[in-house]
Amino acid sequence: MARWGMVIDLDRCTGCAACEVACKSENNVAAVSVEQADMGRASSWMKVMAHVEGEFPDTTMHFYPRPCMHCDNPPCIRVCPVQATYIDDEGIVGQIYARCIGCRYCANACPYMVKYFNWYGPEWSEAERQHLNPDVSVRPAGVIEKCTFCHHRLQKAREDARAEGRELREEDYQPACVDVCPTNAIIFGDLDNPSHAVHTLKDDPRVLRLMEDLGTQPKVYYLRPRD
Amino acid sequence: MGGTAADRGGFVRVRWVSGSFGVILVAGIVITVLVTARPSVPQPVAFNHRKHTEELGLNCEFCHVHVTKGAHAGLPDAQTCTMCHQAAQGTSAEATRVTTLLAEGDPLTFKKLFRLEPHVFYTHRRHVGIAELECENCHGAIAQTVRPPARPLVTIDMDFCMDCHREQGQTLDCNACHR
Amino acid sequence: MSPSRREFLWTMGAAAATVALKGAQDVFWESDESLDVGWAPGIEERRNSTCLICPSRCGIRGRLVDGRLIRINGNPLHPLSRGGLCPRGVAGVQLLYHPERLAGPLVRSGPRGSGQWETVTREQALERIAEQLGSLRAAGRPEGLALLAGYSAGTMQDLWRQFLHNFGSSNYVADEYEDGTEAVMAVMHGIDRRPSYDLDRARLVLSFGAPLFESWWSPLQAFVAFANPDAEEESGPRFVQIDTRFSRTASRAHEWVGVRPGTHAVLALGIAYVLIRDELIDADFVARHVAGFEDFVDAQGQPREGYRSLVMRNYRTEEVSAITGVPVARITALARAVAANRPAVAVCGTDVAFAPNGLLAGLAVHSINVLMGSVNRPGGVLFADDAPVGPLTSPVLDETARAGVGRGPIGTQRPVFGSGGEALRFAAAVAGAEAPIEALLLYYANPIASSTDPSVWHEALEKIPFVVSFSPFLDDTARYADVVLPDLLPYERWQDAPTPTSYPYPVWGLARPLVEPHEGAMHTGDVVLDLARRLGGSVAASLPYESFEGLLKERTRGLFAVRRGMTLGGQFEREHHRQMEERGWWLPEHTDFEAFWDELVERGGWTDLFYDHTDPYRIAQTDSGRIELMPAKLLSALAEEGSELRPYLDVATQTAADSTEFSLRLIPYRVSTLASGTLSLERWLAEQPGIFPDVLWHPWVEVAPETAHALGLSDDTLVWVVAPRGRYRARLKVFPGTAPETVCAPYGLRQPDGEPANPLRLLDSTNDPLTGLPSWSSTFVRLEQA
Amino acid sequence: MRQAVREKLARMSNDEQILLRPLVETSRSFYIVAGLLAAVTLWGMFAYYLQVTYGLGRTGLNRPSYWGIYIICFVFFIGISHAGTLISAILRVSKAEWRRSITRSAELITVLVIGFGAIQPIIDLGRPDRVLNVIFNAQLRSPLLWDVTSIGLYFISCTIYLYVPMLPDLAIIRDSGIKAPRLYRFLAAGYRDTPAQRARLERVIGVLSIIVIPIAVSVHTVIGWIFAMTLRPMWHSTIFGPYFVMGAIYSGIAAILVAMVVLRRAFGLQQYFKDIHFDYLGRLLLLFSLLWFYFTFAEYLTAFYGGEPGEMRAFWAKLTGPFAIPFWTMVLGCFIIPLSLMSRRSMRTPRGTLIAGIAVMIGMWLERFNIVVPTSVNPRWEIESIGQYLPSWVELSIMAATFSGFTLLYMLATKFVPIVSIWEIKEGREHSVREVADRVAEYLPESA
Repeated sequence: MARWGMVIDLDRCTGCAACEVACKSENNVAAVSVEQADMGRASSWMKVMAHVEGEFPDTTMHFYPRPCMHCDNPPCIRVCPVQATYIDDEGIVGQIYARCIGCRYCANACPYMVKYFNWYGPEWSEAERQHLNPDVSVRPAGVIEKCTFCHHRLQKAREDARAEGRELREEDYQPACVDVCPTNAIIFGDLDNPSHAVHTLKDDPRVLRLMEDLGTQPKVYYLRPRD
Repeated sequence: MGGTAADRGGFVRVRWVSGSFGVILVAGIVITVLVTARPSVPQPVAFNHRKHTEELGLNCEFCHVHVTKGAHAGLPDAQTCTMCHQAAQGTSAEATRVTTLLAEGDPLTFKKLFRLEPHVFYTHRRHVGIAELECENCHGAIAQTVRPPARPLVTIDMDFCMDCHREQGQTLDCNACHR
Repeated sequence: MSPSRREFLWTMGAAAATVALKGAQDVFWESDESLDVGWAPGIEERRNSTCLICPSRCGIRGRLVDGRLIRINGNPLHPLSRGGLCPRGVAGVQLLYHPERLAGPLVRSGPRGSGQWETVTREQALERIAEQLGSLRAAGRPEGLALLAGYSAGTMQDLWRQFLHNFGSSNYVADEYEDGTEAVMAVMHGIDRRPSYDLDRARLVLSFGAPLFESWWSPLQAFVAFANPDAEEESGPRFVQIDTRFSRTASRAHEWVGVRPGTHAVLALGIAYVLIRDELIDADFVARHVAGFEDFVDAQGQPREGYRSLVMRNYRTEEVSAITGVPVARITALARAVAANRPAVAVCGTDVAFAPNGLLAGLAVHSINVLMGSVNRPGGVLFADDAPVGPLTSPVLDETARAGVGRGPIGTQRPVFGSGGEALRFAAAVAGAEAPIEALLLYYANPIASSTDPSVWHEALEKIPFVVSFSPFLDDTARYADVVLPDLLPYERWQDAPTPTSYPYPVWGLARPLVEPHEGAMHTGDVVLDLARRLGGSVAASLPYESFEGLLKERTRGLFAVRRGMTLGGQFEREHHRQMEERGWWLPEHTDFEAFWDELVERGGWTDLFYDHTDPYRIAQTDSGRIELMPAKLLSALAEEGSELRPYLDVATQTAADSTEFSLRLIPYRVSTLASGTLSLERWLAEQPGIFPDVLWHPWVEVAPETAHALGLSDDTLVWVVAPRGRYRARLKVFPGTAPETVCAPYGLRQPDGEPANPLRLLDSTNDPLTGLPSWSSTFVRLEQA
Repeated sequence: MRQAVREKLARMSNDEQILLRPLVETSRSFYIVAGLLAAVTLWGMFAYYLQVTYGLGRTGLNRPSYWGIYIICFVFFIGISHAGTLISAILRVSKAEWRRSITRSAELITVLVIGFGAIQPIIDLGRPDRVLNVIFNAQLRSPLLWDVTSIGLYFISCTIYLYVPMLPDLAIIRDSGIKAPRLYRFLAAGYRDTPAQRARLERVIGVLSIIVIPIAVSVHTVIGWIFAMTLRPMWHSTIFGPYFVMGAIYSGIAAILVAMVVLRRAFGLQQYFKDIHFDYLGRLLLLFSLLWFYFTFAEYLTAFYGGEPGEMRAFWAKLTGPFAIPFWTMVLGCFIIPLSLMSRRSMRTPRGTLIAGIAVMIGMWLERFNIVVPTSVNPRWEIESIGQYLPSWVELSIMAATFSGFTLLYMLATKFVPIVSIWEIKEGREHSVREVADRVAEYLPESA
């Protein structure tokens, strides 16, 4: 059984945010209005966070692209009263929108703040609906949503592999953010498969996991900047 | 509240209680039916499945062209019908009507009969194209119908899917169908 | 059992509850079905094309489901972008399916700018334009037609030029992204072309304020070099960013050198000083290809100081340190790094040239490349070729056209070098009634929003009786048009998309329709061809093409015939082709043109990854045949103008605040997500225009913590940015990376209500007299709480 | 009041006359107040209608402050609910005779307030239409589900615990025939106050009062655990269970005191709510103010001493940051005011306890606020930006409606049941004086 994970090289990330937009495009994440954004209600399953240190002219800034960590021990799934969020056999933490009651307990339980709530229904104009991805649902108002490692792509890739009668290859299943990254800062694959790049990278001495001390065992690894 | 004690007291009118329970029950059924019932699906022409499949020997893919490669099987368009129905086929009034409609340039938009909830992601490609399931597994004897059914012949709900998945040893992962 | 009152009430209640519940299902939580996801039947395909959103022209691969464009991804075959893409490219789907897109051509029905329009057919719009243009020619005044064109390199530009030329007008006015390097090359190398930078093979990239990772010519080119996907172990070039602002590029470069505004060139010469002093320059290259390094005697027999003497005398590290604020040790270390990491390439950014004396500053920066011999060598500055597409039909001029062209372009005052600031000069000339322009066509230009001086444009538009916009959106300038004939959006139209000159190899990307074109819009290329047919005469004769697609295909024959290059291919194919070409081979893959064309369309373009480093004409085409460090043309031009300016002396472009009222230096910069600076259309981008600071939708300005503290302003306050020329509103963001006493202001943003929030409008009107480019870093502002 | 009723009432005992009068006699000011409260409640219902129609976006909630007023009110109301049952049960078990006149009003508070508390999380749901998923797809690891279970149990047992001791009074009303004979015939459920029935009743009450205590403790423990089970700074704390229970009882006592003062005034019950009651309850309040301080101090000291950066962000936000005003108001309301007032005997009067009670209620509401909001807006990861939370008018309206709805129902309840237990008073007069004398005699050493 695969165990999907991600390695993000902070030395390579230039903070261009292509991953953010690619994620929104892939997963039908609607932009909210100005007023809503001002209230802090914008959603971005993948979010590039900036970490600034020091004052001019000795400032440093690093960008942390932050998807769902897909923890092996996710605090969010334990608290969900209706099993709307769960971890599957391959380590992907899923969110079942059709079951979610919108209590936002998981959002509070997640120390990484990767759960987003649909305060209103998504605002897509008639024209914009044309570009919605038919593989991913459009979440209604009142439910939590989050990064799924583009799980639908895994489904498709597996389907293709099966149709062609072959094994799933590393490059078959890559989330949208990984696909688009112009500097290849995000690497994705099966952590348990020695032929996948992430398998070796996760043991790199530069590796850092966010809030590892909480015992959540995130499957998103960061490679610390070298300097 | 205190029902048994009250009965023991023998002063509560049975009619009162049973009457209101009856009303609640009826209302409940009405609500359930109204909320869950699906409207009947009208089709542009009275398509006879049996004639096309059994008698003419057309296979399903002939009209449902995407059945092995698309998410949805696809419904025939006017072009498909025109292949044969440009001239009237047979003597039935409906066949004549089809020819007339086609001549008038009616697009003959057939409507989906089997609809899944919008949060269910099903693909024919996976089930028919790859796993090679039979159509009647899910659609019942649709190929034998002589007129368009107003409602699905098989109720496809989550239990229906799950039973088969369990039997076939397929994934039971929520993400496989909901996303 | 007859129904009691109670039972009746119960029934009524149940009925009401049912209705409410049904209502709730329909209204309260919109059912997903209404959003039309999971539609039938979902047949997918992927098609390659090219992104037309910014000059970078990256390769894209569209994912189409039932003819809808669902996703835009990178095309891995494209040699420049290699499957990567920037957020703007990805957000293209929102551009295509934008709700504000015009549904069809519009003709003004009320007074100008009143917003009253009449919807017309394409035929009517074309008729109207043809009629107006025809009357110009009939009156013998074809030069009364002008075109203001945004970045449109490739066949569209050629087509417009040919159209105007044959019509009889020389008024092709460019309103594009500029960085002033064109003039630098023209002066030093005698080559009138923007330089290319071979970032992939450089070992050190010394960027002087060039926003490589943000809004440069091609951020993807820089990303690819930064990530260095070809090398297995070896890391990519070392990026050193010399910048006044702690930009995103600065933050991610391997090293950031913060300099005082306007002192980039001084630092460059300080580095040159160390290189010369420590004998680290490429003496061989300098001896063979460079003139003006040593003292010399000019044509008039006057002894002149050479570059070496000027630098050695004036740019000792201590002095440079005092001017730039960079410690002496750092300057020395930088110079040593340049020498140690050869090939090193210095990239000149807009901050350098967009200043008073910008050209001289640009020369100083580029002189590092010359000293290090990083010219026409792998990893250095190159002069690339254009893709060898076939020419347009040779023009035939009739009498009217010849007369019109003979009267030349309007606008009297042209800069000595380059063509910077052309659009604004044009507007000023029109506004000043020096030149009667009867008809103006706007092609991907929106000067009302993007210009540094919209008021001049307002005046100019007042004076022009007939204005046509081809914008697909009713943008700020299109509002003042008489006719709007919307162009097709990218992904709907055919267009060739050559990569910008910053990329060293010609890549002729092809954008092709991915989706069905919108019926209300029309490809402007087809409009031009149609207009030519309607106008008849020499105009029609010179553009005998059926459609723009046909025209493109016709020109592609040039690529087929040239016996070089390849259609886009994977990494292995690219390398194979390059090595074969290096050895003088060409692999004929297609016997007939149709097959070549089909493959070109399928793969998304053509490229030739071979660069001839032995060609001496790629080093210098000056009269002396050498790279001129003390350019003769420049010296004579300065002498002619009686200017006091001297190269390598007057390079500091910093001016001091002349009043206490306006004491903060304004540093405008271009936001990467909105690099066109004119439109903020896609909601995904408008929501998050910058990554840092984390501001959604609103324009902002950045100041240092101590500056904010001194002003008594806190983070997120709404402020007015006030300059003598005007003011605009923005959010204040306190950012520790900002230099004290400066205000970094992104441009290209809009207020949430759509009003442009453009710091460029505040710029004082100083500009470089030699290049005509406006000055950026000489404006001072103050902040007021709004 | 109709003549017939008046005559019937006149035939009854003194206690019954006083205590049953409110059932049949309603003053004009009652109508005015009830009307106002009903208006506020309707307004809140309208606000909720808007929220349901358009989504939770109508609230001031956002990311990262996912929880706000509703959850604060939830914790607060469930806390108040400890007023009743727990106190009356403890007093009953410990045979505190002075309890007799206050148990009914306290238990009534409990039952009503649990209802209003329990709907808060449902109001807070993004998809209230799916609330039954909590049952259909129950996930027993979730503290929210523990909560559903324990609140459900608590509500049922409290309702029984309210109803069963009410039976003799209901029978009295039924027998007097002063009001809605059919209703009281139904409610009294055939209770005839025979010695056998009385004995069985007393036994049931005795058992119930013991059962109710652990359930009540569990309810608020579990509510504390909702927060404590997450990894959020200042929530992830083992003290939360007992701290919440203690706080709940504290606010409960305050609520009873306020209710008693109001009832005493409104229905002229000076004979039943005597100074001694206020004195005793005041002492209890004093005790709990000290306990509150101890728990709060322990909680904050632990957080401060650990000095974990994530915790400190929330910690300083409360003590000196943007939440300093609610924090120090809370300290004032929960500690300084009740301590300084209740430590003096002269202030343990109806007026003094009213002031202290109101202060404690406000303080305890703010305590819930200080638990929910500052942690919400201060994410653990320091590069995440700090959030803001400003409740919208919809939330405030719904909160106002909850308070007014509760008060309204409480007022209405006084029109249907005697607010002081008639039979217990009667029993006190008839048996207890003797019984207590006997019992006290038992404690004492035999006189030589």
